[in-house]
Amino acid sequence: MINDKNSQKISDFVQNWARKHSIWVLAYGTGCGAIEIPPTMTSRYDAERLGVRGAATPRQADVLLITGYLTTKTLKRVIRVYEQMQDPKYVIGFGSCTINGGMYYDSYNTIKLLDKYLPVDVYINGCMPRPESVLAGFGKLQELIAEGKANGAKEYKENHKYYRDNLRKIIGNKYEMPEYNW
Amino acid sequence: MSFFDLKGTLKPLTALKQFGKKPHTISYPKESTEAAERYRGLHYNELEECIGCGNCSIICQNKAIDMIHVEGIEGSGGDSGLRPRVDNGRCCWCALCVEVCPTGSLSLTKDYMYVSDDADSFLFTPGVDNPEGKEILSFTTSDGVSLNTFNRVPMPELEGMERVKSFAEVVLGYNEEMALEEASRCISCGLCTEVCPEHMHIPEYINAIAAGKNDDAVRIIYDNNPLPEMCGKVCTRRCEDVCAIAVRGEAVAIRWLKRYATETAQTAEITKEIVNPEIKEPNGYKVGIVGAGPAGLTAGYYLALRGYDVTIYEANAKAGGMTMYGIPKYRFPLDSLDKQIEYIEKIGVKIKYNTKVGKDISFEKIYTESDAVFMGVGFPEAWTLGIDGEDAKGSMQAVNFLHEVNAGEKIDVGKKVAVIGGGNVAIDAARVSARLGAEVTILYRRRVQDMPADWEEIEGAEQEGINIVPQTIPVKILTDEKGKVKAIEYLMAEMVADDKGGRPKPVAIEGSNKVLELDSIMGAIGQQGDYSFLEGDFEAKIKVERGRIVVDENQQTTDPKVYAGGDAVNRTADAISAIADGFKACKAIDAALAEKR
Amino acid sequence: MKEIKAKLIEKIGGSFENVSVKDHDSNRLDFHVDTNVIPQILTFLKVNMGYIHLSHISCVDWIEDGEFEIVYIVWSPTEKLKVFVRTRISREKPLLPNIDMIWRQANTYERELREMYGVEVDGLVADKEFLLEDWEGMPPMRRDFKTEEYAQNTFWSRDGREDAVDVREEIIKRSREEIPDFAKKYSR
Amino acid sequence: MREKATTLYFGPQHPGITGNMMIRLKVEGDTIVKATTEVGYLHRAFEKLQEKRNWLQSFTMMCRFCVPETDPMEELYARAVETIEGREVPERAKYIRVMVLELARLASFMLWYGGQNGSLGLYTMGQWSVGDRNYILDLFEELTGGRVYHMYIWPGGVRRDLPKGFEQKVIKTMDYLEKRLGDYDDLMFDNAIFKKRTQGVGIVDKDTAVEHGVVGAVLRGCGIKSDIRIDEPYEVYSKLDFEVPTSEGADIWARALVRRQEARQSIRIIRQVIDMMPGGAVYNKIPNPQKWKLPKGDAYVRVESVRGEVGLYAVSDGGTMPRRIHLRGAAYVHGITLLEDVLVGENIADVSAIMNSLGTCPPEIER
Repeated sequence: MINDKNSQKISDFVQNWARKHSIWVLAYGTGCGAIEIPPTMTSRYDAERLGVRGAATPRQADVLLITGYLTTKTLKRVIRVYEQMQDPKYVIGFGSCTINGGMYYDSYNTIKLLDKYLPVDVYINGCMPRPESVLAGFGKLQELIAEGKANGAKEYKENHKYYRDNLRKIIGNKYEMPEYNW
Repeated sequence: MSFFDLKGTLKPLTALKQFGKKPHTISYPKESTEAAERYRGLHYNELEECIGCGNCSIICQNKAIDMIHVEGIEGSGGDSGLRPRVDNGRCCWCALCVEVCPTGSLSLTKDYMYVSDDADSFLFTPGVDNPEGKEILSFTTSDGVSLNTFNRVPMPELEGMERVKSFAEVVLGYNEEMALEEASRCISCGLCTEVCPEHMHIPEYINAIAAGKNDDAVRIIYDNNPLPEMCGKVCTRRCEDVCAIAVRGEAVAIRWLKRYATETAQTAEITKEIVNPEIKEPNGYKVGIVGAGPAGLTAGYYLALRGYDVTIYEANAKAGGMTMYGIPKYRFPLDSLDKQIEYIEKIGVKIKYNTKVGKDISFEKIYTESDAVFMGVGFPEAWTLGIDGEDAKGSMQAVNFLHEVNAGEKIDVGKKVAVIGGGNVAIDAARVSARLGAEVTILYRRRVQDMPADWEEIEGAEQEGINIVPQTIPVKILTDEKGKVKAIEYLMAEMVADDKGGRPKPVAIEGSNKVLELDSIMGAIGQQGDYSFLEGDFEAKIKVERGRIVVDENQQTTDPKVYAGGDAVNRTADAISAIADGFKACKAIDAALAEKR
Repeated sequence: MKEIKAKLIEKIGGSFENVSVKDHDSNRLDFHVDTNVIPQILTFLKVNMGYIHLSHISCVDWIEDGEFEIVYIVWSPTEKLKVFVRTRISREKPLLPNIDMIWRQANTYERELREMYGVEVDGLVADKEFLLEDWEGMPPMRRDFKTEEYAQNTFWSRDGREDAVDVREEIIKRSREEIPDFAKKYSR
Repeated sequence: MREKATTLYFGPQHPGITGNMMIRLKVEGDTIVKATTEVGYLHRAFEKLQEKRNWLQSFTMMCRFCVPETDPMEELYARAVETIEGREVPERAKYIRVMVLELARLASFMLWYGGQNGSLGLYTMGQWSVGDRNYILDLFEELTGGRVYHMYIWPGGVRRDLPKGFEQKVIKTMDYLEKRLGDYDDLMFDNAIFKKRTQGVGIVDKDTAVEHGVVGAVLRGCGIKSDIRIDEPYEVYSKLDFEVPTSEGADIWARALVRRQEARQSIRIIRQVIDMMPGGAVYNKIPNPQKWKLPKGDAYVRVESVRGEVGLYAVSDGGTMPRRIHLRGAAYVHGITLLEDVLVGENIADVSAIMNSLGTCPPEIER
């Protein structure tokens, strides 16, 4: 029964349904977008209605919210944080600067394309995105989870070398990155 | 403070009074607040209004806006055919692009939702990708808040009634401060260069003026126009019609800026020093040019720079053609012209004055002596009105009148003058007559707004007290017993729409005859060519159709050795087209002779 | 305000050599001084004149002159006057005296100067790295550091915008205008 | 017996830290013996980028210097440019600017209410004040077109005039907030936990304050009456009637009291400004931005933000682009050396509260 193809689907469906309704976001204010997170989480927009809530540590979190540009210095920490997170995990790119550099397209200290370093599941456009946009982003992520299409983590595992090489190109060899450990 | 603070423990419990109140949560996605009236959301572009000037892409500090070809939009004069596309991975919604849009076609909408799992999907062509955006426009620009300066720096001019006292130049010219201010209005899109027959480098020289580098401006101007001071004063300036700023405001005063730049080089010597053109070693070829008008002078100047031995044959005592003899001196003073001719002669162009081809020298001689011939003969002969009494004393052609006035002859036009026609020549003749002390009336067949003359000229004429009577058709000229003009009889006309979609036609109203008493009458309804110098074989070899010499796109006539340009060739009948013809002919002659080398 | 300024000019002029003064209309007074007297002059201002608040330290790269200009801005809450103390140091071997014993916060400014401009501060005790990490090469705030070039060479940018057309070039192409080279620098 | 010293990395990923920065704490037991800040996680080189943008383009970057309170930065830039160029600002624009600045202060206070309490585990406050802050942001949205990044105050005035009926909306919101501030008092200032956690913690005394160049509420919290709006009045502050509150305790509690008063003063100023606002233009048009040149010169302008004095040093070399834009945020002083000194001897649990109280804002430090 368990090995039956059909039941596999059902279990996936149930799992995804459950995951969809409990999205814990890592409270890591990476960029300036972090300023719209408190309004999203508090009473006006109350993201917790949708099962979105903050988590203090990477181990407990499902979603890594990249709120805007990443400096090279933050990038290293973000990758470490991402690798510490447990499966299933998703990445949301928040704001224009995660898509193509945004305002900082010619800055010497910020990365421009987030998807070169992390598998991004959903992008939210805006500078800054409104809380409604953020909620729409979470909605999109929930949709993808329910459809089983949010496979960023699997992608990262499979293309780990690609992501790590891109990271190395930016941060050089001085900075110690621990081996991927899960 | 005691260990147990009773008040401090109980007071926070007052928070409970919020319990049961209506929450101020917006339960998105079930309900959603509409963005504010001014919200800066995604872009929308009114594709029809946009002229593709690219000012939005220039102001964008994030390089988020590209100009791209959009299906279904073909550019023509005044429209580059390009439309902005926004990279939403770069945009920061500052809306500066909206504030600088000269046409006001670009705006932001209330729509802000753009969520996708595909990072490559954030390129967005406003107007094409969101045609529905028109309904939810929010952050728009109006004339009042735009960053463009829509008002031109006013040109100082002589007072209307002061002007008619003398032939002093009416337009006084910008000073440095005014020129800088006016030049800084330019958004350097370059749309103007396309409609300029000569494709002058307009944004470049305006930017040079704005940067305070007048010398560079002069050099850029002289790159393809050897008579810029003339153009700076009397050009028909089609560039200003398509100016991006002109969509919602007054065009950048391109003509006045050119005038300002050229006037900073006060004499021919200084001009030569500044322009410092590279003159090639003589290459041994000879080029003969018939007519020292704008076309001939341009061809001569650039051929001389390329090392040709150039001789221009001019029938009159002075070079310049119609710009010398057709344009009154209050518009284009003699010293300006002299300065330009002197400069061209300094480059090595030889001008033989008072040498009428066909009379003083035969065309054949020039043809055989030269390796190439350029004809810039123009339209010296006026069209006649074709009504009774036209050959009476006191009836003359405006072109001839202007010619004689400019040549320094004294003409008595009497107290009352009527000019028939609505072109620049008519206005010029009228304004000159006013300066000779006459009371002038212009009779024109169509309405004032149909007059082909520059609106500035018409306005100037009105300021000078010239009476314009539109919708009139002259019937006959009445003479007195001595055979002198006494009056003109004309009919009033009404405008009748043309069935074929052309411009409305004036149709005479029966019985509306009126008589205007006058001392002189001038016809200014057009000119034609005089090709009598083409004798013998040349009559057959050089084809003339409908009064114009036939040329190909290289200005080459049906005789491969002969080139032509100017009024005798093109219909636009303005100096800048003549200059363009001369420049094109120069390049063609150079290319043809280089092949022979 | 005038008397305060006059008094200050007299005091500073009397105590230090090579001081040039520039007065402004507002509540601002500029002194241009030699680099080596910076600590003394700032101490004098703080201790004797009541300019107890160090508002700002900034550096401007005048690459044409081959010099950095260092600006110290101090403020007196009693006299309501901003005093700018300026000095110039060479770009080749930029060396500044340390002033973090006068104001502890100056330490941060000096760290940033060292990192962003490569200005050495004599006797500064602080971590070498401040804002940047593992940075190699030219200090980034120097004007000859080309940030756009660096960003292009170091980071990726997204494909898909290659079909962009320059408006001016499109017009030139259509009208077959020929812009001479010397004019091109004025094109947009 | 001394306990063994341990190094504790506080941040950059830590829910209690204000923004993205790190403090290396050397602790013995629960007590901090040494604190070293490490910043640079948010350094995106604005000042470098602005040197490559023209005078109008770089204006759009200003609001991004400090995210919680964006308008003072725009005000600084506008005023620096106006000082260098000698550009006049219409009277109405000045009033609108003051209104916007005070609204921004108020919004920032609301965020601080949430942050300060959140750092002590009192989360209800954050739900209230951050929720109520949205009403101010709604006003901003209506006025400027953006919730967070307004890009509204620009050289020569403000970008757009007030929308119709905006004044009434502001008054209505102020009425509401005034009522809510009373509720906050019940929840926060009368709260025994808040008092116990803040009194005597994070002391910045007068001497330290002067030595560190401390500004704003932190300085007023130790009894020194200093406020740029009084000391060096800009726009129309000299015509307005408001108080600069001070407090003596020099600890977190004292600073909280100061801010509590200041929020009320902001409401008072906004009411006055709306009463006094004249008519007329709001914007003294700048020339074509492509060719807009400023004369050679420099200017240092200051503005009072919630965190204290923020200064901007702008240098023009006579060209179309700034030679140098250098922002000095209040957090630049508070967030590094002062924080390092104040944290010594404190408890680990109080680090977050002290950071909030000092107004540490990493984007402003790093720019």
